[in-house]
Amino acid sequence: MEKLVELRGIVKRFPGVVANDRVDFELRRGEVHALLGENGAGKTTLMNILYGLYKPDEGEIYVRGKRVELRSPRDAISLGIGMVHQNFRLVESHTVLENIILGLREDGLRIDFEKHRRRIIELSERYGWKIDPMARIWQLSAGEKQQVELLKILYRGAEILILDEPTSVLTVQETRRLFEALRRMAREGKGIIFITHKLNEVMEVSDRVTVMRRGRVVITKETRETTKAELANYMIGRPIVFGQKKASAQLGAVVLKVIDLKVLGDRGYPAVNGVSLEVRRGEILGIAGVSGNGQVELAEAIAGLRKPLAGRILLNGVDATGMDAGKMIELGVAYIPPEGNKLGIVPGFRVVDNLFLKAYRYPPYSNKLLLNWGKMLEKARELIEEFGIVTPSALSRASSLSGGNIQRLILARELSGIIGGIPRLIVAAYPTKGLDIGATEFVHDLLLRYKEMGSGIIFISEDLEELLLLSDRIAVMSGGRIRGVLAREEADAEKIGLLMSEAVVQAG
Amino acid sequence: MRTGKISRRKFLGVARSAAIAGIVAAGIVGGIAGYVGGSSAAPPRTVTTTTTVAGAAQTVTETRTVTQTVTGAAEPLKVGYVYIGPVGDYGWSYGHDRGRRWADEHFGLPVKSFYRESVPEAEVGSAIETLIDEGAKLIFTTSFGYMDATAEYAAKYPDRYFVHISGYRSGAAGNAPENMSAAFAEFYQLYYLNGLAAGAVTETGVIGYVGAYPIPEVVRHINAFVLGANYAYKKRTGKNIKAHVTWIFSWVAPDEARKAAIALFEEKNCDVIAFTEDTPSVLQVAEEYWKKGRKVWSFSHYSDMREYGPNAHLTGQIANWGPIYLDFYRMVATNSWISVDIWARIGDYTPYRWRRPVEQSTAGQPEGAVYLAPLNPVIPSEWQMLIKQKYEEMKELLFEPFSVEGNLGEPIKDQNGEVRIKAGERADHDMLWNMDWLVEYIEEPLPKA
Amino acid sequence: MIEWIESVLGLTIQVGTVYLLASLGEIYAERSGVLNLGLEGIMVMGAALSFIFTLAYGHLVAILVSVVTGILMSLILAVMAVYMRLNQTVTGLALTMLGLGLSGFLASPEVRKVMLLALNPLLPESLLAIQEAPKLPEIHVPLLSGIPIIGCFFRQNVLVYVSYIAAPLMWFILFKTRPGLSLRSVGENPAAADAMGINVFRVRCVATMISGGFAGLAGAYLFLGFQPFWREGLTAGKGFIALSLVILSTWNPLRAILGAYLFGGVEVIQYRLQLFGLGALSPYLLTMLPYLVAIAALVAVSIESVRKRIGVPASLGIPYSREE
Amino acid sequence: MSLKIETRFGRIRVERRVGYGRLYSISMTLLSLALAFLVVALILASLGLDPVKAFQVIFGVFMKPSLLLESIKQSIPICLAALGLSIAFKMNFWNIGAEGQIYMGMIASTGIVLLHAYYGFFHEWMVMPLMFLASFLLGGAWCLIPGALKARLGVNEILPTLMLNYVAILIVDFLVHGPWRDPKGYGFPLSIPFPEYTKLNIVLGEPAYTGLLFSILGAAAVFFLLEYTKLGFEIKVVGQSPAVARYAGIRVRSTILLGSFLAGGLAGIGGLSIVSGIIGRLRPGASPGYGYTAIIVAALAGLNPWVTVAVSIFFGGLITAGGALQMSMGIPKAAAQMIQAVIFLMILVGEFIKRYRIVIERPGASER
Repeated sequence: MEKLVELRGIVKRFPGVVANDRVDFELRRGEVHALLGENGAGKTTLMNILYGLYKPDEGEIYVRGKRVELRSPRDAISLGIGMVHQNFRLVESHTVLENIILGLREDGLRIDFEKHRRRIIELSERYGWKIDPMARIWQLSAGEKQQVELLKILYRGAEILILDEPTSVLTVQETRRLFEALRRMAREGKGIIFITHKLNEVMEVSDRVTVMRRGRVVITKETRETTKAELANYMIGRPIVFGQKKASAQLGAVVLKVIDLKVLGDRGYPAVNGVSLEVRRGEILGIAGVSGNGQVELAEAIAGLRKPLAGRILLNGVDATGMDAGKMIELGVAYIPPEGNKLGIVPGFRVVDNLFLKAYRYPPYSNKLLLNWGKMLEKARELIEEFGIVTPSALSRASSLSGGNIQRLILARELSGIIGGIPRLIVAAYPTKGLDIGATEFVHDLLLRYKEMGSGIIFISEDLEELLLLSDRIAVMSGGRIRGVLAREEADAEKIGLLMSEAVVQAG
Repeated sequence: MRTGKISRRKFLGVARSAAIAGIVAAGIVGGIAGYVGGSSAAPPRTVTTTTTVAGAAQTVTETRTVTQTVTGAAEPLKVGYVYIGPVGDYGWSYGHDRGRRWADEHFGLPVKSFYRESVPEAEVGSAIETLIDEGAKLIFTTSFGYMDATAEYAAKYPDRYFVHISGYRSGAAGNAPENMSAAFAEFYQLYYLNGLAAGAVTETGVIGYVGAYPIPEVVRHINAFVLGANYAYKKRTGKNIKAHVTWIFSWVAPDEARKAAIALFEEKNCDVIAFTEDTPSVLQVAEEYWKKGRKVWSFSHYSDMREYGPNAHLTGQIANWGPIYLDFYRMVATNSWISVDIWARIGDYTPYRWRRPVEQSTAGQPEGAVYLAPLNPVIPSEWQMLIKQKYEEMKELLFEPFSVEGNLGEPIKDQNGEVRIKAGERADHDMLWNMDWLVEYIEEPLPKA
Repeated sequence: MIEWIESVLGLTIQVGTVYLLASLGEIYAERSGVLNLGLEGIMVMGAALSFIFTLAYGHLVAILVSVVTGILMSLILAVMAVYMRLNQTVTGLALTMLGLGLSGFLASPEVRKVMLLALNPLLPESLLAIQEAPKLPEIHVPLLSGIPIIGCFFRQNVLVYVSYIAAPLMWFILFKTRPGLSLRSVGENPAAADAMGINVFRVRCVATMISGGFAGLAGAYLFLGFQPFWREGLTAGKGFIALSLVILSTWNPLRAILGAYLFGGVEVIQYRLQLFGLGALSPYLLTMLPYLVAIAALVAVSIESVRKRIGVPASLGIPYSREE
Repeated sequence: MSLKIETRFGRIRVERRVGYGRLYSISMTLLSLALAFLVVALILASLGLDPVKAFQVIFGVFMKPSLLLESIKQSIPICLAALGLSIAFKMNFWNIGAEGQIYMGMIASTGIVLLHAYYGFFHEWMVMPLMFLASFLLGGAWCLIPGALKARLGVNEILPTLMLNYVAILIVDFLVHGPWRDPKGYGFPLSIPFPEYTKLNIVLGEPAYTGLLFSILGAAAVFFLLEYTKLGFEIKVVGQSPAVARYAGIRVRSTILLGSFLAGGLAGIGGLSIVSGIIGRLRPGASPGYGYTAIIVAALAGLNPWVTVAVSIFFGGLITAGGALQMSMGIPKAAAQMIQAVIFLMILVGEFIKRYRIVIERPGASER
């Protein structure tokens, strides 16, 4: 079969990280090729290189056997390469038609709306979609928006389609419809690269699969010849081992009780759709699931950053529904946000400012009006020591810290008890994402220590290994709902995987 | 100044019809190159003018000898000016700068004058300080808004002399230090004469006025103008004049003046319009109507504006601040300063103070601080004679517009019919400076805000 | 009555054209995501140069020079705000200051004289010192200018006709052609446009230059087409009124026509109202009106649903960078 | 962690500079200032004027006590407004409405004087404190309008602040032409003169000293606010990232409201310093664009309150020097304005050079 794309020895370095390390990859005509890997494995970087958004530091790109140099998306588009980004790149106030023909160089200056309208309807019908070309993007559902993104590419006659985590925002039906369309496109002779970290989808739709881990390609295989378990091993890098770190589970009173919570997501539909759960003192409740299934929204609702649509949140028996972040902090909720370097710190501020980003307003660090920098600096130095934050001084800018140290800083701020003592509830969203082994260990140990000290902990992760390692119970989340809660003793990767995949099938 | 061989009008006409695009691109390139080259070679403009003593022997009297012994020829008198606007523009500040140059030229003794232009009212203090730093002995501040600051700095520097233009604070008036004088060039008499000219030529019997702000200064000008027009028109036709006023709420706003003038011309069928605005815009508009075949008239204001409307120009009021300034130069140079409150009118600062016979009248010729612009020959000769006669009479204050004599023997009434000036009365300084009523012939009420 | 309407309407068009020309360009800049606060400065430069160059070479050259200068000045803004990603507000204000200073300097009598002589050594001396230039002649369109009421639209100078053509043309380009679509997309969602291979920086740069060109043209019109008498700071805030007009027209060139004539109409009619004895209407309140209306319009378009419907440039004032 | 941003123009790449020190920052500011003066010198030289003499005149202003005092007096409203702006800009609130807020401050202080003079409200000693309070409140309220629009409705503040300038100026016009006109002022558009005890001459009877005291107090207050108070900390966090601020439990809306109020309030006191310290009554056009100059000053001072005091005195000096230049060298006022704009643009470019560095990429070579 003809090779549509071949990437040879691609290297891309970002300051401090090698995102792609001598990556080889090929795409054949007529196949759906899954590109599998955890977040941060380098999948998206690789595809951005193929789409001309980044320039590789080393390596060669061949399209249909010819060596090419891609300087911008424009070059990629002219070679028949199209990409659907994880976040839709659509102009909300424009019509479908305008979005599709944007940047198209065809006929004269004037846009022949009627011609394009007919062609768009024709094209979308071919894949069984019903799209009104004159509708405005903001009127469409997520699934329809994705169809527009695909149409944008197909309309340019692209043969090489890159889809970056296309299902993360889709309902089950929409996912199914997307897969049908993809199969059809493959039959028509196009090549499709399907970036995902969801094993089910790989098995369901792809012909071949390439697994990436830490910037390198682990293996490329025919999908038929592999299993989910095998792929999971490749993804994580070693077989899943069970709990090495046992901490006595002295369960206490209920710290957090969530009842039938519904929370609106950024895209305007409920991301959390009727979640109920309970966390006790000294308990780690792990939340497993593919990211983008409402975990972050749930965490943010508990941290007071999102107003719930419905349901209740009880903290130590106090009704905290709808309270803002400040109130939640006062009730003893510590929140470790995902992507700490974006949301968790102010890069332009000093380390001490970032350490006291929340605690500055409580005594003894301030009185009614004034800040007490002496106290803060003194405490900051202690915390830097205690949490092993590597920084020239407490007065250095946070932007000069490495990722691991930023995470330590956030942990120090959230957990050290500078805000009215040990936190009663810790909500940790992907706290080890992107960290090296040492830093990961540190986070794990820290969470276990606080568990022993009696905090209730919600631990959100995609990494089954660490979930099994730390959690007392594991709740599996998917499609905005809790699909099941397993005690650690009864939990294993297979059961969790089953719950996750069942959920995909069940989800209404 | 303007002595080109081709007349400017003619040239403009050529420019208009031929649309001189011919010189186009080459011209631009060459022009820019020429400008760059030319500008670096061009001498910097100098702001000092010095005149030799010898040339002025005729006009300067004994005081000169005193001066020479006091100040010495080597030590020129340093004079500073503060202007509210840019000197390059046509209006108020331009007029003062012309006055400065005139005074320097006519002083006859070494003088060094310098100015600061476009000084906002809040920055007049720093302007005065820099002038004093330059050694200015005498300082003129030429905007109403500078009044308080001038008084303040007069108190701070008792060894310098200050003259404030268009205000009411001076040592003479008792509300400022003794080293501060006030001066103003008053136009209302000239506006009355303008009114006579307007009444003499109007065919519709409707005249207009574009006013800057509804403040007493402008109001007395409007009233004088309308009284004059009524005098002539009623004498001509037996009917009262009709007058309309629009306000543009700005001293300098060429485009607003245009809109206001057009409204008067078209809405009320006015055919003579006077104005208080520092540009010849109203005159330009009137001239445009001439081109379209409608005979309408307007005036000069502050300087001779004939070239902006050769057909439409009737006459007008012109100020030369030079003689006023010169007077203060002399006072300082001769150490004979006394604080004064000058209100320069027709006949002031003229070498020959007495009225002349009508046939030899100087009306329409430059003299003194305020004078009449040249009269358009279109004004019937008997009315020209009347204008000249009144002009001469006003030199000796034999005639006062705001009196029964100025209104064909009738008492002057305001818009409500209230009699403001009865027989035998004349408007005094206070009445003129506080005038807040319009005469009966004006249709629109005075805006209150 | 017909005569009255013609007179008022004809003048309204003359007054409104300044705002129309200026806002047409600004609509393009803002639609691409660049707020050109240098409008006032560019306009006053256009006026000053059209004054000087008309005396030297006539109208056509003067208008061209004004437009080119406007484009060059806005290029400063484009480089600083688009490529260097400096704050657009501050840069625009600096440009306005520069324009006001430079125009006053170039048109001051001494410099003007040197410049005129260098441009055209044959100029008679009488022309070197005057403050006015010949006004653009009115062109009467045969037949059309004779129609009652409508006729006044066709007794105008050439730049007014330019604005008649430019407004619908600019609308057409913006909404019906490819470059227009690219431009709108860049202002709404530069990342989306970038992904489709559109050079965001270049589009923004060009749009800013278009706004500069039109601002230069507006300045030339203000001087040559309405009241050809030069004074320093001639524009007197008209650039900022044009800015508020852009908001009021919701970034639509066709609506800008209506808005411009509305603003123009208010200015014209207020003098007539004074003569009808309605002078009590506070002139200050009337002058405030454009600004207050613009603020109200801003509030209205910032409501999410309205914003989407109208297509308010969502990334207005936000510099774009491709972040890794 | 370093952010790298890639822009294409030709083969030149622009990189964000990371972690530069204070010394570097200061030296770059000085460098761009020097660059600005160089450009000015070139302009002057091309006009056939001697730049050396021009700079002698400019810096001579700071050597002569009387001119220095005058420069300080000019700097007070600029300084106070710029201090307010540095609060707003720290909050990422692009207030270009300081001019309008200055005017509202003038209205408020005049209002108090008139209440006292016409109706005999309050004791004499109460007038001055009340003027301060009123100008602060009204200036703040004027800035609170765009602040509230931003906090409540998400309206971008740039255009509303700009438009409200014109509204404020017209309100002053209306007042002094109408209800507040001095009955003894021969109809001229101005208020009554302020009585002696409302003048800003507490220190040594000299407005410049008193104003300098207020500038320094204002700088201290702003410094203290930003460095040592909870609100200041919150303002800075909101300015850096509203999302992080929300995460930290800061009430973003009320912070914006309070911050914009304080910013406007300081500009309002700047207005008071004009009517009470410089002019002595209210009149149209009382502030010749100090609110806009304040933007330059705040930007040039890098939002540092102490530097703001120094920079505004420097600008006060430039205003004075602009006139001195005009007299001694015959440079038109408009040219002085042009020079100010050039300095401003150069400093902006310097800001760019400070934050980014330009890497010229050799064709084919990979980075580093």
